[in-house]
Amino acid sequence: MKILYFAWVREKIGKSQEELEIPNSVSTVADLISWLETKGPEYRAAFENKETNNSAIKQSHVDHRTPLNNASEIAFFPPVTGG
Amino acid sequence: MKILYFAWVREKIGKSQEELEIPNSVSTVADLISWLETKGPEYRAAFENKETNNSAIKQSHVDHRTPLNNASEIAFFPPVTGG
Amino acid sequence: MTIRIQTEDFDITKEINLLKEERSKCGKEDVGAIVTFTGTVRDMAGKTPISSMSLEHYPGMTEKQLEAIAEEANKRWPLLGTTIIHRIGELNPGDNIVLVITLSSHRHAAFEAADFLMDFLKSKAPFWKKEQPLEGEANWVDARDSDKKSLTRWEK
Amino acid sequence: MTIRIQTEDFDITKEINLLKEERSKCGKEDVGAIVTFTGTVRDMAGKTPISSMSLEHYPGMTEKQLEAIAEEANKRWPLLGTTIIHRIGELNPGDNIVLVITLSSHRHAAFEAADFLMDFLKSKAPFWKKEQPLEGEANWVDARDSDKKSLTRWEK
Repeated sequence: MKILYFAWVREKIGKSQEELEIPNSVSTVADLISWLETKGPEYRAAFENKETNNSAIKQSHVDHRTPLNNASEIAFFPPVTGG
Repeated sequence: MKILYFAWVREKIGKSQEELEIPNSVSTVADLISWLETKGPEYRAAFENKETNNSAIKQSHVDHRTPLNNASEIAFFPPVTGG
Repeated sequence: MTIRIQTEDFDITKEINLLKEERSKCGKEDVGAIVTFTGTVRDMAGKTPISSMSLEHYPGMTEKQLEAIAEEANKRWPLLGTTIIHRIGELNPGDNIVLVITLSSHRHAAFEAADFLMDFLKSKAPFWKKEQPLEGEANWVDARDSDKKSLTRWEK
Repeated sequence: MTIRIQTEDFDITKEINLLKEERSKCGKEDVGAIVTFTGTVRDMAGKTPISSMSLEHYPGMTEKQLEAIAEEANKRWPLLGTTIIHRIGELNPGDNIVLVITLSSHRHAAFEAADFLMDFLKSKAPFWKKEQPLEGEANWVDARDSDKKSLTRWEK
Protein backbone atom coordinates (compact mmCIF):
# COMPACT_ATOMS: atom_id res chain seq x y z
CA MET A 1 0.00 0.00 0.00
CA LYS A 2 1.22 3.48 -0.89
CA ILE A 3 1.00 5.86 2.06
CA LEU A 4 1.29 9.62 1.56
CA TYR A 5 2.02 12.23 4.22
CA PHE A 6 1.47 15.99 3.91
CA ALA A 7 2.36 19.17 5.78
CA TRP A 8 3.38 18.61 9.41
CA VAL A 9 2.49 14.90 9.26
CA ARG A 10 5.11 14.61 6.50
CA GLU A 11 7.62 16.64 8.50
CA LYS A 12 7.15 14.60 11.69
CA ILE A 13 7.44 11.25 9.92
CA GLY A 14 10.33 12.58 7.83
CA LYS A 15 9.15 11.34 4.45
CA SER A 16 6.44 12.32 1.97
CA GLN A 17 5.49 8.76 1.01
CA GLU A 18 6.32 5.10 1.43
CA GLU A 19 5.18 1.70 0.12
CA LEU A 20 4.31 -0.76 2.93
CA GLU A 21 3.04 -4.34 3.21
CA ILE A 22 0.06 -4.09 5.55
CA PRO A 23 -0.74 -7.11 7.79
CA ASN A 24 -4.12 -8.77 7.28
CA SER A 25 -5.19 -7.82 10.80
CA VAL A 26 -5.23 -4.12 9.76
CA SER A 27 -8.71 -3.48 8.41
CA THR A 28 -9.63 0.16 9.09
CA VAL A 29 -7.90 3.54 8.91
CA ALA A 30 -7.73 3.53 12.74
CA ASP A 31 -6.06 0.07 12.64
CA LEU A 32 -3.52 1.36 10.14
CA ILE A 33 -2.67 4.33 12.38
CA SER A 34 -2.19 2.01 15.38
CA TRP A 35 0.04 -0.27 13.31
CA LEU A 36 2.10 2.66 11.99
CA GLU A 37 2.58 3.86 15.59
CA THR A 38 4.39 0.61 16.37
CA LYS A 39 6.98 1.48 13.73
CA GLY A 40 8.71 4.24 15.67
CA PRO A 41 8.48 7.45 17.72
CA GLU A 42 8.26 9.60 14.58
CA TYR A 43 4.95 7.92 13.73
CA ARG A 44 3.70 8.23 17.31
CA ALA A 45 4.54 11.96 17.16
CA ALA A 46 2.71 12.35 13.85
CA PHE A 47 -0.44 10.64 15.13
CA GLU A 48 -0.31 11.99 18.70
CA ASN A 49 -3.54 13.97 18.32
CA LYS A 50 -5.59 11.67 16.19
CA GLU A 51 -8.50 14.09 15.91
CA THR A 52 -6.24 16.53 14.08
CA ASN A 53 -5.30 13.91 11.50
CA ASN A 54 -7.31 13.70 8.31
CA SER A 55 -7.11 10.85 5.89
CA ALA A 56 -8.09 10.23 2.29
CA ILE A 57 -8.56 6.98 0.41
CA LYS A 58 -8.75 7.14 -3.38
CA GLN A 59 -8.27 10.91 -2.94
CA SER A 60 -11.54 11.33 -1.02
CA HIS A 61 -11.83 12.34 2.63
CA VAL A 62 -12.59 9.36 4.91
CA ASP A 63 -12.95 9.02 8.67
CA HIS A 64 -10.90 6.69 10.87
CA ARG A 65 -13.57 3.99 10.96
CA THR A 66 -13.45 3.54 7.19
CA PRO A 67 -12.30 0.06 6.04
CA LEU A 68 -9.18 0.04 3.86
CA ASN A 69 -10.69 -2.53 1.47
CA ASN A 70 -7.34 -3.20 -0.23
CA ALA A 71 -7.06 0.45 -1.32
CA SER A 72 -3.82 1.05 -3.18
CA GLU A 73 -3.31 4.57 -1.79
CA ILE A 74 -4.03 6.35 1.50
CA ALA A 75 -2.98 9.80 2.63
CA PHE A 76 -2.62 11.37 6.09
CA PHE A 77 -2.60 15.12 6.60
CA PRO A 78 -3.60 17.93 8.99
CA PRO A 79 -6.88 19.83 8.56
CA VAL A 80 -6.68 21.71 5.28
CA THR A 81 -5.87 25.45 5.30
CA GLY A 82 -5.95 26.62 1.69
CA GLY A 83 -7.75 29.53 0.09
CA MET B 1 -37.05 76.92 -9.26
CA LYS B 2 -34.97 74.65 -11.47
CA ILE B 3 -36.86 71.49 -12.44
CA LEU B 4 -35.03 68.51 -13.95
CA TYR B 5 -36.59 65.59 -15.83
CA PHE B 6 -34.93 62.25 -16.57
CA ALA B 7 -35.54 59.15 -18.71
CA TRP B 8 -39.15 58.76 -19.89
CA VAL B 9 -40.33 61.70 -17.76
CA ARG B 10 -37.92 63.85 -19.79
CA GLU B 11 -39.09 62.33 -23.06
CA LYS B 12 -42.79 62.82 -22.29
CA ILE B 13 -42.36 66.45 -21.21
CA GLY B 14 -40.00 67.06 -24.11
CA LYS B 15 -37.25 68.84 -22.19
CA SER B 16 -34.54 67.88 -19.72
CA GLN B 17 -34.90 70.96 -17.51
CA GLU B 18 -36.64 74.29 -17.06
CA GLU B 19 -36.61 77.26 -14.69
CA LEU B 20 -40.11 78.12 -13.37
CA GLU B 21 -41.65 80.67 -10.96
CA ILE B 22 -43.67 78.57 -8.54
CA PRO B 23 -46.87 80.16 -7.03
CA ASN B 24 -46.91 80.53 -3.24
CA SER B 25 -49.83 78.10 -2.96
CA VAL B 26 -47.52 75.26 -4.09
CA SER B 27 -45.96 73.93 -0.91
CA THR B 28 -45.27 70.18 -1.37
CA VAL B 29 -43.92 67.94 -4.14
CA ALA B 30 -47.50 66.71 -4.74
CA ASP B 31 -48.69 70.34 -5.09
CA LEU B 32 -45.94 70.99 -7.62
CA ILE B 33 -46.98 67.95 -9.69
CA SER B 34 -50.63 69.11 -9.68
CA TRP B 35 -49.56 72.61 -10.75
CA LEU B 36 -47.31 71.26 -13.53
CA GLU B 37 -50.22 69.16 -14.80
CA THR B 38 -52.19 72.36 -15.47
CA LYS B 39 -49.44 73.47 -17.87
CA GLY B 40 -50.29 71.02 -20.65
CA PRO B 41 -51.06 67.45 -21.78
CA GLU B 42 -47.31 66.56 -21.95
CA TYR B 43 -47.08 67.13 -18.18
CA ARG B 44 -50.28 65.19 -17.53
CA ALA B 45 -48.81 62.29 -19.57
CA ALA B 46 -45.54 62.43 -17.63
CA PHE B 47 -47.29 62.34 -14.25
CA GLU B 48 -50.12 59.99 -15.23
CA ASN B 49 -49.02 57.23 -12.85
CA LYS B 50 -47.81 59.23 -9.91
CA GLU B 51 -46.63 56.20 -7.97
CA THR B 52 -44.08 55.48 -10.71
CA ASN B 53 -42.62 58.99 -10.40
CA ASN B 54 -39.71 59.55 -8.10
CA SER B 55 -38.49 62.93 -7.03
CA ALA B 56 -35.35 64.35 -5.49
CA ILE B 57 -34.75 67.65 -3.71
CA LYS B 58 -31.16 68.74 -3.18
CA GLN B 59 -30.22 65.50 -4.96
CA SER B 60 -31.79 63.27 -2.28
CA HIS B 61 -34.83 61.03 -2.77
CA VAL B 62 -38.02 62.58 -1.31
CA ASP B 63 -41.64 61.46 -1.28
CA HIS B 64 -44.56 63.46 -2.65
CA ARG B 65 -45.59 64.81 0.76
CA THR B 66 -42.23 66.53 1.25
CA PRO B 67 -42.43 70.36 1.50
CA LEU B 68 -40.46 72.25 -1.15
CA ASN B 69 -39.13 74.77 1.44
CA ASN B 70 -37.85 77.12 -1.25
CA ALA B 71 -35.52 74.42 -2.66
CA SER B 72 -33.63 75.72 -5.70
CA GLU B 73 -33.67 72.37 -7.55
CA ILE B 74 -36.08 69.46 -7.85
CA ALA B 75 -35.89 66.43 -10.16
CA PHE B 76 -38.56 64.03 -11.42
CA PHE B 77 -37.70 60.60 -12.79
CA PRO B 78 -38.88 56.97 -13.10
CA PRO B 79 -37.75 54.31 -10.63
CA VAL B 80 -34.00 53.88 -11.09
CA THR B 81 -32.69 50.92 -13.13
CA GLY B 82 -28.90 51.11 -13.04
CA GLY B 83 -26.33 48.48 -12.16
CA MET C 1 -12.63 55.00 -1.90
CA THR C 2 -13.05 55.43 -5.65
CA ILE C 3 -16.33 56.50 -7.25
CA ARG C 4 -16.44 57.17 -10.97
CA ILE C 5 -19.07 57.66 -13.66
CA GLN C 6 -17.56 57.22 -17.10
CA THR C 7 -18.33 56.33 -20.71
CA GLU C 8 -15.11 54.32 -21.22
CA ASP C 9 -14.62 50.70 -20.16
CA PHE C 10 -12.76 49.67 -16.98
CA ASP C 11 -10.08 47.05 -16.31
CA ILE C 12 -10.85 45.00 -13.19
CA THR C 13 -7.27 43.91 -12.44
CA LYS C 14 -6.08 47.51 -12.79
CA GLU C 15 -8.79 48.82 -10.47
CA ILE C 16 -8.00 46.15 -7.86
CA ASN C 17 -4.30 47.03 -8.03
CA LEU C 18 -5.06 50.74 -7.54
CA LEU C 19 -6.97 49.92 -4.33
CA LYS C 20 -4.25 47.54 -3.13
CA GLU C 21 -1.52 50.11 -3.77
CA GLU C 22 -3.51 52.77 -1.92
CA ARG C 23 -3.68 50.43 1.08
CA SER C 24 0.00 49.42 0.80
CA LYS C 25 0.96 53.11 1.01
CA CYS C 26 -0.40 53.04 4.58
CA GLY C 27 2.45 50.60 5.31
CA LYS C 28 0.14 47.61 5.73
CA GLU C 29 -0.47 44.44 3.76
CA ASP C 30 -3.60 43.54 5.68
CA VAL C 31 -5.88 42.88 2.69
CA GLY C 32 -6.75 39.18 2.61
CA ALA C 33 -9.96 39.19 0.59
CA ILE C 34 -10.98 41.01 -2.59
CA VAL C 35 -14.48 40.68 -4.04
CA THR C 36 -15.54 42.19 -7.35
CA PHE C 37 -18.96 42.38 -8.95
CA THR C 38 -19.24 43.25 -12.63
CA GLY C 39 -22.60 43.80 -14.31
CA THR C 40 -22.66 43.21 -18.07
CA VAL C 41 -25.14 43.83 -20.89
CA ARG C 42 -27.19 40.76 -21.91
CA ASP C 43 -28.44 40.25 -25.45
CA MET C 44 -31.99 39.46 -24.37
CA ALA C 45 -34.58 41.43 -22.39
CA GLY C 46 -36.92 38.64 -21.41
CA LYS C 47 -37.74 37.16 -24.82
CA THR C 48 -36.72 40.22 -26.86
CA PRO C 49 -33.31 40.26 -28.57
CA ILE C 50 -31.44 43.46 -27.75
CA SER C 51 -28.98 45.18 -30.08
CA SER C 52 -27.78 47.90 -27.69
CA MET C 53 -28.54 49.78 -24.49
CA SER C 54 -28.09 53.36 -23.40
CA LEU C 55 -27.58 54.62 -19.86
CA GLU C 56 -28.61 58.04 -18.57
CA HIS C 57 -27.95 59.42 -15.08
CA TYR C 58 -28.44 62.48 -12.88
CA PRO C 59 -24.98 64.07 -12.64
CA GLY C 60 -24.26 65.26 -9.13
CA MET C 61 -26.95 63.19 -7.44
CA THR C 62 -25.36 59.97 -8.73
CA GLU C 63 -22.00 60.70 -7.12
CA LYS C 64 -23.71 61.84 -3.90
CA GLN C 65 -25.81 58.67 -3.68
CA LEU C 66 -22.90 56.36 -4.47
CA GLU C 67 -20.73 58.06 -1.84
CA ALA C 68 -23.50 57.66 0.74
CA ILE C 69 -23.90 53.96 -0.15
CA ALA C 70 -20.13 53.38 0.06
CA GLU C 71 -19.95 55.19 3.40
CA GLU C 72 -22.78 53.06 4.78
CA ALA C 73 -20.96 49.89 3.66
CA ASN C 74 -17.78 51.12 5.36
CA LYS C 75 -19.76 51.66 8.58
CA ARG C 76 -21.20 48.15 8.49
CA TRP C 77 -18.06 46.19 7.49
CA PRO C 78 -14.33 46.65 8.17
CA LEU C 79 -13.40 47.47 4.57
CA LEU C 80 -9.88 48.40 3.47
CA GLY C 81 -10.91 49.74 0.07
CA THR C 82 -14.06 50.34 -1.98
CA THR C 83 -14.51 51.11 -5.68
CA ILE C 84 -17.72 51.83 -7.56
CA ILE C 85 -17.50 52.55 -11.29
CA HIS C 86 -20.63 52.91 -13.44
CA ARG C 87 -20.62 53.44 -17.17
CA ILE C 88 -23.07 55.70 -19.02
CA GLY C 89 -23.88 56.19 -22.70
CA GLU C 90 -24.24 53.56 -25.41
CA LEU C 91 -23.37 49.95 -24.57
CA ASN C 92 -23.55 46.66 -26.49
CA PRO C 93 -24.27 43.07 -25.38
CA GLY C 94 -21.26 41.71 -23.52
CA ASP C 95 -20.08 45.18 -22.46
CA ASN C 96 -19.33 46.00 -18.84
CA ILE C 97 -21.87 48.28 -17.11
CA VAL C 98 -20.86 48.50 -13.47
CA LEU C 99 -17.97 47.46 -11.23
CA VAL C 100 -17.96 47.17 -7.46
CA ILE C 101 -14.81 46.17 -5.57
CA THR C 102 -14.44 45.56 -1.84
CA LEU C 103 -11.20 44.87 0.05
CA SER C 104 -11.15 43.47 3.56
CA SER C 105 -9.02 41.29 5.83
CA HIS C 106 -11.59 38.49 5.73
CA ARG C 107 -13.80 37.12 3.02
CA HIS C 108 -17.27 37.37 4.60
CA ALA C 109 -16.98 41.14 5.04
CA ALA C 110 -15.82 41.57 1.43
CA PHE C 111 -18.62 39.35 0.04
CA GLU C 112 -21.40 40.91 2.10
CA ALA C 113 -20.29 44.49 1.44
CA ALA C 114 -20.13 43.95 -2.34
CA ASP C 115 -23.59 42.33 -2.28
CA PHE C 116 -24.92 45.24 -0.19
CA LEU C 117 -23.35 47.88 -2.47
CA MET C 118 -25.00 46.34 -5.55
CA ASP C 119 -28.42 46.14 -3.88
CA PHE C 120 -28.31 49.79 -2.85
CA LEU C 121 -26.85 50.96 -6.14
CA LYS C 122 -29.69 49.18 -8.01
CA SER C 123 -32.40 50.87 -5.90
CA LYS C 124 -30.92 54.24 -4.95
CA ALA C 125 -28.49 55.49 -7.59
CA PRO C 126 -30.18 57.59 -10.32
CA PHE C 127 -29.33 55.61 -13.46
CA TRP C 128 -31.84 54.65 -16.15
CA LYS C 129 -31.39 52.05 -18.85
CA LYS C 130 -33.01 52.18 -22.29
CA GLU C 131 -32.88 49.03 -24.37
CA GLN C 132 -32.87 49.02 -28.16
CA PRO C 133 -34.46 45.80 -29.48
CA LEU C 134 -33.19 44.34 -32.75
CA GLU C 135 -36.54 45.41 -34.23
CA GLY C 136 -38.81 48.24 -33.13
CA GLU C 137 -38.54 51.15 -30.73
CA ALA C 138 -36.24 51.50 -27.74
CA ASN C 139 -37.81 50.90 -24.32
CA TRP C 140 -36.99 52.22 -20.88
CA VAL C 141 -36.25 49.29 -18.58
CA ASP C 142 -38.76 48.77 -15.77
CA ALA C 143 -37.58 48.60 -12.18
CA ARG C 144 -37.69 45.09 -10.72
CA ASP C 145 -39.66 44.18 -7.61
CA SER C 146 -36.96 41.64 -6.82
CA ASP C 147 -34.43 44.46 -6.46
CA LYS C 148 -36.65 46.26 -3.97
CA LYS C 149 -37.17 43.03 -2.03
CA SER C 150 -33.45 42.34 -2.04
CA LEU C 151 -32.91 45.59 -0.11
CA THR C 152 -34.93 44.32 2.85
CA ARG C 153 -32.14 41.78 3.53
CA TRP C 154 -30.06 44.64 4.94
CA GLU C 155 -32.59 46.12 7.37
CA LYS C 156 -31.09 46.27 10.84
CA MET D 1 -15.21 25.31 -16.13
CA THR D 2 -11.56 26.08 -15.43
CA ILE D 3 -9.63 24.53 -12.54
CA ARG D 4 -5.91 25.18 -12.24
CA ILE D 5 -3.18 24.71 -9.65
CA GLN D 6 -0.15 26.81 -10.50
CA THR D 7 2.89 28.56 -9.07
CA GLU D 8 2.60 31.63 -11.32
CA ASP D 9 0.30 34.59 -10.66
CA PHE D 10 -3.06 35.07 -12.41
CA ASP D 11 -4.69 38.07 -14.09
CA ILE D 12 -8.32 38.51 -13.03
CA THR D 13 -9.46 40.49 -16.09
CA LYS D 14 -7.86 37.93 -18.40
CA GLU D 15 -9.50 35.00 -16.59
CA ILE D 16 -12.92 36.72 -16.71
CA ASN D 17 -12.50 37.35 -20.44
CA LEU D 18 -11.61 33.69 -21.05
CA LEU D 19 -14.86 32.61 -19.37
CA LYS D 20 -16.89 35.24 -21.23
CA GLU D 21 -15.39 34.21 -24.58
CA GLU D 22 -16.13 30.57 -23.85
CA ARG D 23 -19.77 31.49 -23.24
CA SER D 24 -19.93 33.80 -26.29
CA LYS D 25 -18.81 30.88 -28.47
CA CYS D 26 -22.14 29.21 -27.58
CA GLY D 27 -23.76 32.12 -29.48
CA LYS D 28 -25.20 33.72 -26.36
CA GLU D 29 -24.48 36.93 -24.49
CA ASP D 30 -26.55 35.92 -21.49
CA VAL D 31 -23.97 36.70 -18.79
CA GLY D 32 -25.23 39.62 -16.71
CA ALA D 33 -23.28 39.14 -13.48
CA ILE D 34 -19.65 38.29 -12.78
CA VAL D 35 -18.34 37.82 -9.25
CA THR D 36 -14.70 37.25 -8.39
CA PHE D 37 -13.09 36.40 -5.07
CA THR D 38 -9.34 36.80 -4.67
CA GLY D 39 -7.52 35.68 -1.55
CA THR D 40 -4.23 37.46 -0.85
CA VAL D 41 -1.33 36.99 1.59
CA ARG D 42 -1.46 39.26 4.65
CA ASP D 43 1.69 40.47 6.42
CA MET D 44 0.46 39.50 9.89
CA ALA D 45 -0.62 36.17 11.39
CA GLY D 46 -2.53 37.42 14.41
CA LYS D 47 0.13 39.58 16.07
CA THR D 48 3.12 37.97 14.33
CA PRO D 49 4.69 39.74 11.33
CA ILE D 50 5.04 37.36 8.40
CA SER D 51 7.79 37.55 5.77
CA SER D 52 6.52 34.83 3.44
CA MET D 53 4.23 31.82 3.13
CA SER D 54 4.50 28.49 1.34
CA LEU D 55 1.65 26.39 0.05
CA GLU D 56 1.69 22.60 -0.31
CA HIS D 57 -1.07 20.45 -1.81
CA TYR D 58 -2.01 16.86 -2.65
CA PRO D 59 -1.71 16.64 -6.46
CA GLY D 60 -4.57 14.66 -7.93
CA MET D 61 -6.84 14.92 -4.92
CA THR D 62 -6.82 18.73 -5.15
CA GLU D 63 -8.12 18.76 -8.72
CA LYS D 64 -10.68 16.06 -7.88
CA GLN D 65 -12.00 17.99 -4.87
CA LEU D 66 -12.15 21.32 -6.70
CA GLU D 67 -14.01 19.72 -9.60
CA ALA D 68 -16.52 18.18 -7.19
CA ILE D 69 -17.02 21.56 -5.45
CA ALA D 70 -17.50 23.36 -8.79
CA GLU D 71 -19.96 20.69 -9.97
CA GLU D 72 -21.96 21.06 -6.76
CA ALA D 73 -22.10 24.85 -7.25
CA ASN D 74 -23.29 24.34 -10.82
CA LYS D 75 -26.05 22.05 -9.54
CA ARG D 76 -27.22 24.60 -6.99
CA TRP D 77 -27.05 27.79 -9.12
CA PRO D 78 -27.59 28.51 -12.83
CA LEU D 79 -23.95 29.37 -13.56
CA LEU D 80 -22.64 30.21 -17.04
CA GLY D 81 -18.97 29.84 -16.14
CA THR D 82 -16.78 28.88 -13.18
CA THR D 83 -13.07 29.32 -12.59
CA ILE D 84 -10.99 28.18 -9.62
CA ILE D 85 -7.27 28.91 -9.63
CA HIS D 86 -5.08 28.19 -6.60
CA ARG D 87 -1.41 29.02 -6.36
CA ILE D 88 1.18 26.81 -4.63
CA GLY D 89 4.80 27.35 -3.61
CA GLU D 90 6.39 30.42 -2.06
CA LEU D 91 4.27 33.58 -1.73
CA ASN D 92 4.89 37.02 -0.21
CA PRO D 93 2.58 39.49 1.56
CA GLY D 94 0.29 41.14 -1.00
CA ASP D 95 0.54 38.18 -3.41
CA ASN D 96 -2.56 36.51 -4.81
CA ILE D 97 -3.30 33.02 -3.43
CA VAL D 98 -6.64 31.95 -4.88
CA LEU D 99 -9.14 33.13 -7.47
CA VAL D 100 -12.77 32.10 -7.82
CA ILE D 101 -14.95 33.46 -10.64
CA THR D 102 -18.65 32.84 -11.21
CA LEU D 103 -20.70 33.96 -14.20
CA SER D 104 -24.48 34.00 -14.19
CA SER D 105 -27.42 35.87 -15.69
CA HIS D 106 -28.30 37.40 -12.33
CA ARG D 107 -26.25 38.71 -9.46
CA HIS D 108 -27.57 36.71 -6.51
CA ALA D 109 -26.61 33.41 -8.12
CA ALA D 110 -23.12 34.69 -8.92
CA PHE D 111 -22.57 36.08 -5.39
CA GLU D 112 -23.88 33.00 -3.57
CA ALA D 113 -22.00 30.53 -5.75
CA ALA D 114 -18.66 32.35 -5.29
CA ASP D 115 -19.24 32.49 -1.51
CA PHE D 116 -20.12 28.76 -1.52
CA LEU D 117 -17.07 27.82 -3.61
CA MET D 118 -14.74 29.61 -1.19
CA ASP D 119 -16.30 27.98 1.88
CA PHE D 120 -15.95 24.51 0.40
CA LEU D 121 -12.48 25.14 -0.98
CA LYS D 122 -11.35 26.29 2.50
CA SER D 123 -12.64 23.13 4.21
CA LYS D 124 -12.33 20.41 1.56
CA ALA D 125 -9.46 21.11 -0.83
CA PRO D 126 -6.13 19.61 0.34
CA PHE D 127 -3.93 22.71 0.60
CA TRP D 128 -1.72 23.55 3.57
CA LYS D 129 -0.15 26.89 4.37
CA LYS D 130 3.11 27.37 6.23
CA GLU D 131 3.92 30.86 7.43
CA GLN D 132 7.45 32.17 7.86
CA PRO D 133 7.54 34.85 10.61
CA LEU D 134 10.04 37.69 10.30
CA GLU D 135 11.87 36.05 13.22
CA GLY D 136 11.91 32.41 14.23
CA GLU D 137 10.72 29.16 12.72
CA ALA D 138 8.02 28.66 10.10
CA ASN D 139 4.63 27.45 11.37
CA TRP D 140 1.89 25.41 9.75
CA VAL D 141 -1.31 27.44 9.80
CA ASP D 142 -4.08 26.03 12.00
CA ALA D 143 -7.52 25.38 10.54
CA ARG D 144 -10.15 27.89 11.68
CA ASP D 145 -13.32 26.90 13.47
CA SER D 146 -15.02 29.83 11.72
CA ASP D 147 -14.39 28.16 8.34
CA LYS D 148 -16.03 24.95 9.52
CA LYS D 149 -19.00 26.90 10.90
CA SER D 150 -19.30 28.84 7.66
CA LEU D 151 -19.93 25.56 5.82
CA THR D 152 -23.13 24.91 7.80
CA ARG D 153 -24.71 27.88 5.98
CA TRP D 154 -25.03 25.68 2.89
CA GLU D 155 -26.71 22.66 4.46
CA LYS D 156 -29.92 21.87 2.62
